[in-house]
Amino acid sequence: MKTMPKWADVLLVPLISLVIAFALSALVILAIGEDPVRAMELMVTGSLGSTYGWGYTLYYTTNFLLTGLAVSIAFQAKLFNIGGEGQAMIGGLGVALVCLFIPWPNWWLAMIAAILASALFGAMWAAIPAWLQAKAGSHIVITTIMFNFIAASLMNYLLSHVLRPTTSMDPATARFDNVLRLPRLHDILGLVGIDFSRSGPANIMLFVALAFCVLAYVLLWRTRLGFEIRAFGQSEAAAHYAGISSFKIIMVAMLISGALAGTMAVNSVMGGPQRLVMNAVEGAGFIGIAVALMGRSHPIGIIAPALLFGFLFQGGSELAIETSIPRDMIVIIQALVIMFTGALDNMVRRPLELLFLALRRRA
Amino acid sequence: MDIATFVQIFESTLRLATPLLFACLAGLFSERAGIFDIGLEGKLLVAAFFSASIAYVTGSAWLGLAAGIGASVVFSLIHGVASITFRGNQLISGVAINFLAAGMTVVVAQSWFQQGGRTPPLVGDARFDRLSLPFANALHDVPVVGQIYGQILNQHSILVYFGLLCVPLTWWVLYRTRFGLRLRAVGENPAAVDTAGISVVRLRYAAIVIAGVLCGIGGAYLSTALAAGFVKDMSAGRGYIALAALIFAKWRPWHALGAVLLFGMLEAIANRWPNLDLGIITLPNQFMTALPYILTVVILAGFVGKAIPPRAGGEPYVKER
Amino acid sequence: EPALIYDLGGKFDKSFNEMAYTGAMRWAEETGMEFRDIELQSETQREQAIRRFAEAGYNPVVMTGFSMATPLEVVAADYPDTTFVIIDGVVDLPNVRSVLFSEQEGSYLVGMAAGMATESNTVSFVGGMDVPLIRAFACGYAQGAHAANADINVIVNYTGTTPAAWNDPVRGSEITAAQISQGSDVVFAAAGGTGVGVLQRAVDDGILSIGVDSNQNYLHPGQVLTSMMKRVDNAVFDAFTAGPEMETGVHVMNLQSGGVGWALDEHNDALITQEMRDALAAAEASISSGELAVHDYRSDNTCPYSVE
Amino acid sequence: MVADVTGGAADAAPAIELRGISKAFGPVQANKDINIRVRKGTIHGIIGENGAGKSTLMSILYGFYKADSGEILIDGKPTQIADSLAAIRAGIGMVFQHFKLVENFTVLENVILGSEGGALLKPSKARARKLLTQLAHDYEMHVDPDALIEDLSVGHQQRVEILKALYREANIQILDEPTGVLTPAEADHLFRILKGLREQGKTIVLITHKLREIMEVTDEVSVMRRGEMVATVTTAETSPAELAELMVGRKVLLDVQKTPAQPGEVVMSARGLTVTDRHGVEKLRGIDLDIRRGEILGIAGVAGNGQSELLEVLAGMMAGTGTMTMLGEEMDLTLRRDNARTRREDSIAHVHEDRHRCGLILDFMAWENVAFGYHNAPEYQKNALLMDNHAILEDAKGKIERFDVRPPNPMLTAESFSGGNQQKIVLAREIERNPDLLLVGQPTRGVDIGAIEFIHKRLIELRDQGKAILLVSVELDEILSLSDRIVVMFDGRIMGERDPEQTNAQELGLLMAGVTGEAA
Ligand SMILES: Nc1ncnc2c1ncn2[C@@H]1O[C@H](COP(=O)(O)OP(=O)(O)OP(=O)(O)O)[C@@H](O)[C@H]1O
Ligand SMILES: Nc1ncnc2c1ncn2[C@@H]1O[C@H](COP(=O)(O)OP(=O)(O)OP(=O)(O)O)[C@@H](O)[C@H]1O
Ligand SMILES: [Mg+2]
Ligand SMILES: [Mg+2]
Repeated sequence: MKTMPKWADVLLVPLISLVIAFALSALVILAIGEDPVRAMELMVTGSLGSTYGWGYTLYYTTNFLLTGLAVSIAFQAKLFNIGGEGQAMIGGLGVALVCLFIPWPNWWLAMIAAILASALFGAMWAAIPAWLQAKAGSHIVITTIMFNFIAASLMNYLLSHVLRPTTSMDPATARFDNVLRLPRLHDILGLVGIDFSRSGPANIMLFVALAFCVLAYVLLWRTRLGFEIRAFGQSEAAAHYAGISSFKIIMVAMLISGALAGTMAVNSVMGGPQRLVMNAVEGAGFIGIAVALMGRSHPIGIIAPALLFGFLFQGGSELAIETSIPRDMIVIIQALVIMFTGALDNMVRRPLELLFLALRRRA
Repeated sequence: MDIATFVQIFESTLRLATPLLFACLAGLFSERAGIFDIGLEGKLLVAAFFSASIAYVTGSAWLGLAAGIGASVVFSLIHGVASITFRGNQLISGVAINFLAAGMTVVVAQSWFQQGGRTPPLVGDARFDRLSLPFANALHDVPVVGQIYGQILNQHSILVYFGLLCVPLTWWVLYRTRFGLRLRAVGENPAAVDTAGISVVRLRYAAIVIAGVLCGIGGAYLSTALAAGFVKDMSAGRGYIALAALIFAKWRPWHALGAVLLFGMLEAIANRWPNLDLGIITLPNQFMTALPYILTVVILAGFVGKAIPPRAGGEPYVKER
Repeated sequence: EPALIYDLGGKFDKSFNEMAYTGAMRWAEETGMEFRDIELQSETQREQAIRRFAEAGYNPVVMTGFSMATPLEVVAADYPDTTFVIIDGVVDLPNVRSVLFSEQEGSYLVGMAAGMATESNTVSFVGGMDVPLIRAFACGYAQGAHAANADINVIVNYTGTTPAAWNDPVRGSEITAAQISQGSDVVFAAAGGTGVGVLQRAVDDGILSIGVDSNQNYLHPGQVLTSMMKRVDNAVFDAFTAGPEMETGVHVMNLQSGGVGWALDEHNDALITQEMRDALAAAEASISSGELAVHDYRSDNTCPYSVE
Repeated sequence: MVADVTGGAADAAPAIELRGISKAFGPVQANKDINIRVRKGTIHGIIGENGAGKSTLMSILYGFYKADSGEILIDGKPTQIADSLAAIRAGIGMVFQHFKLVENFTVLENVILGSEGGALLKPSKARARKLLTQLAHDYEMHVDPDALIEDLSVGHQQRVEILKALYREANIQILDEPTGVLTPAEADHLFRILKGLREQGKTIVLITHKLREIMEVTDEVSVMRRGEMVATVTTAETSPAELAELMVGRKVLLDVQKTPAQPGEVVMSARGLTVTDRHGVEKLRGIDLDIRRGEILGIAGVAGNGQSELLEVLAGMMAGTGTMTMLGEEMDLTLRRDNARTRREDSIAHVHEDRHRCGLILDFMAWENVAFGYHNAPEYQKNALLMDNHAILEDAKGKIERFDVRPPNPMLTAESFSGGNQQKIVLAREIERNPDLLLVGQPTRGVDIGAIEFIHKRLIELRDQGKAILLVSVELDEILSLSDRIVVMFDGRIMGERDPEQTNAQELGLLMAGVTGEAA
């Protein structure tokens, strides 16, 4: 019998962990001689106070939705994919190739092609670690770390030697054709008469990402494959008993995970600077871990944490401009969130469990 | 290629392998005790920062070293609280520690020195000097011995020699002492250790504190001996390379030395020849950078014998569910 | 109110970006006015940073580094009423001033100094990111060294091909060590923050070094031969002073206009012999007069002076 | 150090006295206010059904778990046992139900672990080696001190555990179900050792749930039921029947009502089944087996003699060699084409012996568990893409009702049901598929007596419908009362086949020990 009701486990525990993480972050801000309240105000106004801010917040949110989803799907199969970063980088390569070398007649065809290509590339990059886990039992955490670094080197090479236009000194590809510009919230919301800043890069991929969340939910809870992924994640031995192939589940879950991480690049490459630059992923692969942990690896549950991190990211940029708090402050917050919701959750859960046990004994 | 080139490459290898060696041995202690440690990178970084700052402020490299060790041990203890006391996921805790170090060093550095996340350069005693080995000068020109002893091994920081000393020391502790026996046992089957009347928690904490100390020295070496000051992200993935080396070495001390020397040499070669022309093909710099990871993946794939981690590794010791 | 965006490497890189900061501070002190600045943390932030300042009404918006060119092209078009300045890059828009330097000329001068100071007949160069801009430094340096010493050996290395190359002192130090083992006894670092490691290694191993961008002689008094000055500070100062109504288009800052030069101060006074002073002065004069043409790598992407 | 107990007055005090011990694991109350006294120099048995709390109680005494409340007295003196070190200091040794050995250490290293006697290993090892030879000689327990544990048989591993305790000079020895992994002969040897220890004045606590062993070696016996201590009696003054009644709380009806079997055609036929594990050890060595419609074939044997592997090979969970035909169709034993799922499609159902690890997904709800393994079944699908969760739920409701699962709530997670009810969920799922062959492992392990009767009835019903059932159980009584034919396995081989009407526990016991009929 569970000692704690489900809502407490799913909502209360992450929420309390989050509060602790924020409290500690506030202490850090205090310690470096800044005002946490003002910092918070700046972050809120900078990220949520204008449609310009929202444009960036939702842009980052889109990234984190996709990487969070990627981590979640793998987590559901008890696979800790920390290779989202590398998979997204390689996904970016797919986007760039599709956008640079095929003359698309319009943006939406290009977007579909880019989604497919980035998913394919991301999945490819997840395939070897997955295969090693499934066949040789090498820990996927270790192999995905290795693959992150290999991806970084590869992209580094490609961008500085292969894809860089000869006239440019930047290790980046040329800009994509203007036709390929994804419609931004300004364009989309404009259709329904909402006035939205044209600067913010949030774009149609936000809706694609949300649709992916719903699809992932359906996949996990309404299909045989999802049933098998969840069963495998809960108990490998039981899955074997049921005739579920561990090889298949590990491969499929990781391929889906890699594909989702890859599609993140459509947002950050086609939707953002419209060319592939170094490190276009900006750590979103890792933030996906925090998002998945907070959302308890539930495709719908991750939406709120993705928004939270979108807010943190944009708020952090504003903070760096307006105060002398470096943008790295949000890396600290991110670390604390991962620590408290992921590794130290027993610290919060155990007292809560005792509390609920005591309450029930009394009842 | 002439001898001078060889000498230079090996010298450089030794310097570059040293931080890897400390981190790798740190990982070895930790993982042999059953605590996975992907936070090596973060500990190196935080130690590099605190040793450089304190060395700068006090003007003493030794005080800097102490501060680096202290900072790294604190990070180890955070990992310990999460993974030993609260039985959290060791991998997640390690990831968090790496981020914490990356963010914290820059934020604190900016707050203390206002130099965009770096410390001012270290001069004089704030930095570890290079030592001359006895008779090294006399032997400098003797063939072979001179090159190895008088040139390659000579003129390094004291921390390099200490690192080399740590290898047999680690081996001895692990295989010849009571502590080592218990440490290895707790990484294989903590219940056996527990029922033998030994505290699993204390043993594991001891292991991670040792790991913290070693990482601390490695980090201090980075910023106060190899370089002269801290710059943002200066660990530059060395903690992960050390982790790769640990797997490459299959969790054994002498093999660890071999692995870090190999990886150090790859870095030295990449520095010397950014584009290594092998006649048939030219290997770009990036390939050399990625090579340690590629080699480790190859090892993991089981092409070169299987790397079996300590059996209880990564799992918190839980008696009561 | 003007704003300034520093490239990766940061405000206090002891070279390029720090020069920009110095210029801005000089302006602030002289006018008593304020300016805004931000250090970039990542590639993807570039566009956002420019946009953020333009959106908030800062004018002019000055930025350093060739990597800003592409994002600026996009943003500048969206904010036609804001004047932008890019240093080291060219953006062909009516509201953008592009400032370029003749780095090869300054490098030529310090190359001459190196060629005269060397005793081993070997000098070296550590570049940051391997791009045409830095190759122009290298090529000017080699030309100068050869001018001083016809059969000199010039070793050239770069730290990398990405912006990370600007900020890797450990690597800079190891590359310098390799160059020293190849016989170099004067090393010129044009590598941003990486240069700190190069200069440090030069001091550790007892050879001379040459700083870049700002006057770095003070970093290791008596051990830095000289510094190749690139007056980014002047470029920023000028832009801030001229304000939003400044003249746009391409501005080239060369030796003649005081845009580049070499540093002589109390820290290296003893190192620079009278002979060097005379030779350098003569070279300066003939370059300024156009009599002596220093090859610009960027003009044809080749360097006629042999480098290793 | 061991307490000095030679004083005359102290002799009267019990070696162990536990007062008011309680222990809860989360919501499970494993021990409730337990009192027990164990007299010095005796062998004291503790019996109880699975999950009664025996191991928990003794683990508390050994300092492995911490009691929520209660007191421990050793030789009459209140003793704080905060951890195993305190227990060892108080002269207590324990051989756990699940061994606590470091697999890739040598015997010697395992023995000295924790009692090295010096910071350096070399002198400690030399000293220990001498002592170990001595002990092995004294107690006829021979093991190679330099062998790796992972290379030893279970019986030998257990010896190492006992040597560990002897090496620490424990005056009180606790053995938790030591015979579960032993053949009757090995068990007898162990009992001789225990009696020898008793002669030397040591106190021994023996946990088991086998009545025969209790009657054979103990002086006194305590009975536990559902976390409580129900009685302590002198062995000589009790009977197996009385103990059984105390254990389960009511009269036990071990007889199963059934009509004679009417075996039909052969359903499944196996020839030369062989399984080699990854260490190269043969777990099955050429098993030939036929099973017919309408019969229950019981497999008897000491745990670990290949029964588990047999079930898993037949169920498609483990690869093997040999041949297997099901209803005339050849099965692929290499598992390249087959797996547990295709076997189900071939009408083989499997009740795994470990329902927690395999039979159920503890975190899934009951209704999901009802579909588990059959989630590909056409009636559970809405269309080509989606499953029909509603249909599964309705199906689960029916099964839960027919199998009297309590509470009858399909939305509860499997974890929240008691062992017996969990087993009913598994059985409902497997039996109601109407398989031609049902493989059942330990169907009543950890299940209360009421549920046992229910489960037995269902199995016989299925047989009477003309299905074939292969039953594996370590409980001889269960085998004897349910089976229509009994096959005994030992060391991966079939030792012989018996008719349950014409055999008895003694004869089967010999076969289980590897003694063939001719030799006996
Ligand atoms: N470590 C544990 N964490 C949680 N619950 C436990 C733990 N150990 C035992 N339990 C539960 O406590 C109860 C008593 O278990 P215990 O192992 O003491 O029984 P037992 O009498 O030894 O049974 P068996 O004959 O199966 O060995 C059971 O419900 C069991 O599931
Ligand atoms: N090892 C364990 N860890 C956690 N919970 C356990 C463990 N063992 C049992 N439980 C839980 O304890 C409760 C009681 O389980 P147990 O098997 O002891 O029941 P029981 O009283 O023996 O019931 P039944 O007579 O039906 O077998 C159940 O909720 C079960 O899920
Ligand atoms: Mg037990
Ligand atoms: Mg039970």
